[in-house]
Amino acid sequence: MKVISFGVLLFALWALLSGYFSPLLLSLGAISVALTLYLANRMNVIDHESYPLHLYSKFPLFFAYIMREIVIANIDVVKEILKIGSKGISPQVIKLPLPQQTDLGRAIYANSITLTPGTVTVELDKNFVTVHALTKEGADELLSGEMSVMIPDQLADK
Amino acid sequence: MYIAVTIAILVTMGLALARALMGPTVYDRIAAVNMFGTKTVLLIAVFALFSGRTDLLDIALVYALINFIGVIAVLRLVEHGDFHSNPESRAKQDKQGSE
Amino acid sequence: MIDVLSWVLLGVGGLLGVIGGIGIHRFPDFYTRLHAAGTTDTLCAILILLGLGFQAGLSLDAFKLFLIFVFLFFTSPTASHALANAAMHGGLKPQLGRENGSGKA
Amino acid sequence: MHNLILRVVSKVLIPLIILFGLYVQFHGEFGPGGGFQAGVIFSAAIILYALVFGLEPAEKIIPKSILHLLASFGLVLYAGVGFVTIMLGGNYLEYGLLGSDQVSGQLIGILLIELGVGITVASVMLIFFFSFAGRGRP
Repeated sequence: MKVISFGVLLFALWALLSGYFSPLLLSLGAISVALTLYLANRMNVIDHESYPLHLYSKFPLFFAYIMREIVIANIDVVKEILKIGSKGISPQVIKLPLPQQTDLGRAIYANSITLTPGTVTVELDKNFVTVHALTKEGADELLSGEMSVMIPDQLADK
Repeated sequence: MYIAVTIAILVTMGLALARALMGPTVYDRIAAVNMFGTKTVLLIAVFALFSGRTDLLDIALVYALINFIGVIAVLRLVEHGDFHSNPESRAKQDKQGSE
Repeated sequence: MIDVLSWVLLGVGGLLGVIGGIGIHRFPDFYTRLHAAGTTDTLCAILILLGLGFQAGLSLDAFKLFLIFVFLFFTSPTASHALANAAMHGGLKPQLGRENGSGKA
Repeated sequence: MHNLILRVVSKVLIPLIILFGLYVQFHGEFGPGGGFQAGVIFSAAIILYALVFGLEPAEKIIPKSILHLLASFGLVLYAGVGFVTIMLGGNYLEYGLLGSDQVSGQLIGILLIELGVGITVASVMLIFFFSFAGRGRP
């Protein structure tokens, strides 16, 4: 079931990439999708992590949130670089608890931390994530745990 | 305006290249090269729309891909010195290495 | 109208790129430089690709730009994390603490 | 737990990369691309897998014997198309003779030739990578 819907998705991707809808190219597309599915199956990469169907409904909200965070954090880092109205950098290494239940949730959280400039995930453990922050303010904001509730994770693993 | 963006990207690439040449540590150099690669992707995308040859966007995509895989590969080489050791055994090696 | 918006996006994106480029020369150590590189990699790329997307209109080109964006959105933080992780394991210690504008950065 | 982020992201990307490589393969005559580039992209996907999940699992996906077979098969395909055109009374690689008319013949010819190039390049790239990466393995 999962494989079939993944195949449909890949075929849609093929059609959009190609932009040609002649029977020849569509059948080549079908062969390509079949080959991709076969190899992906051999590699064992199709599972709930690579293909989080159950999380799709949560992504738009998360996406809007992360975009806003990226813009805000960017302004902060740009201020630091240009030294306009900043207190100077104060690099910190902090350890945060990791409430996410699944590997996917953990990875999304860690990547969200990295995506917002000013903080970089250094180490990811089962229960903790080590973060290098550019400023104390950035570290404090992460410690408040506001981002972690936004991560689409709760539904994972059923 | 395309010209202005192109110049801005080229200046950034120059700065990244300078860091890659100066960079005190090897990680600085890799980070700078990674940044250089991302800027190249943007440069190709800008040029594709500027010249109207939008099939170049495929190449931008390929470049993004190769850049990522290249950085991962170089990092592995720097970290392990080879490609065949098992990634999971790294924890042990780190302990030995940091002593 | 859309033209103006797309030029503004492209301009801001390019400017952010240059600022990030300055950042990787101003910041004192590897980890802080990684933040500066991260700035340009994320928002600069997003803005420029969005601006180009407005130029391309609703077409297959816009889809390809979107694909590049998705790809960068996944890979750029992953590469940053891999770099930071490798540096930490390689024994590179970050400089910590507040550095009160000593002027030498 | 090591490389968790890398693992998750690679899982998402690898199928897309493979499909993209095949797209480049079959659109050689419509845009930039063709056999060589497609072969490289395709092998890059497998190399990414090898980097993240280890060399041995990657070698299991496409066994070495099959890789060697594919590398030669691509070459045979390329040369074979050329010889078939000679058999049909034309020059080496004169595609026009392959179909009922000039245009469809050329389409078939180019597709087959690019396929041959792509298969050979992908498998030779992987053979290179596996033999270099495996050097000094106990």
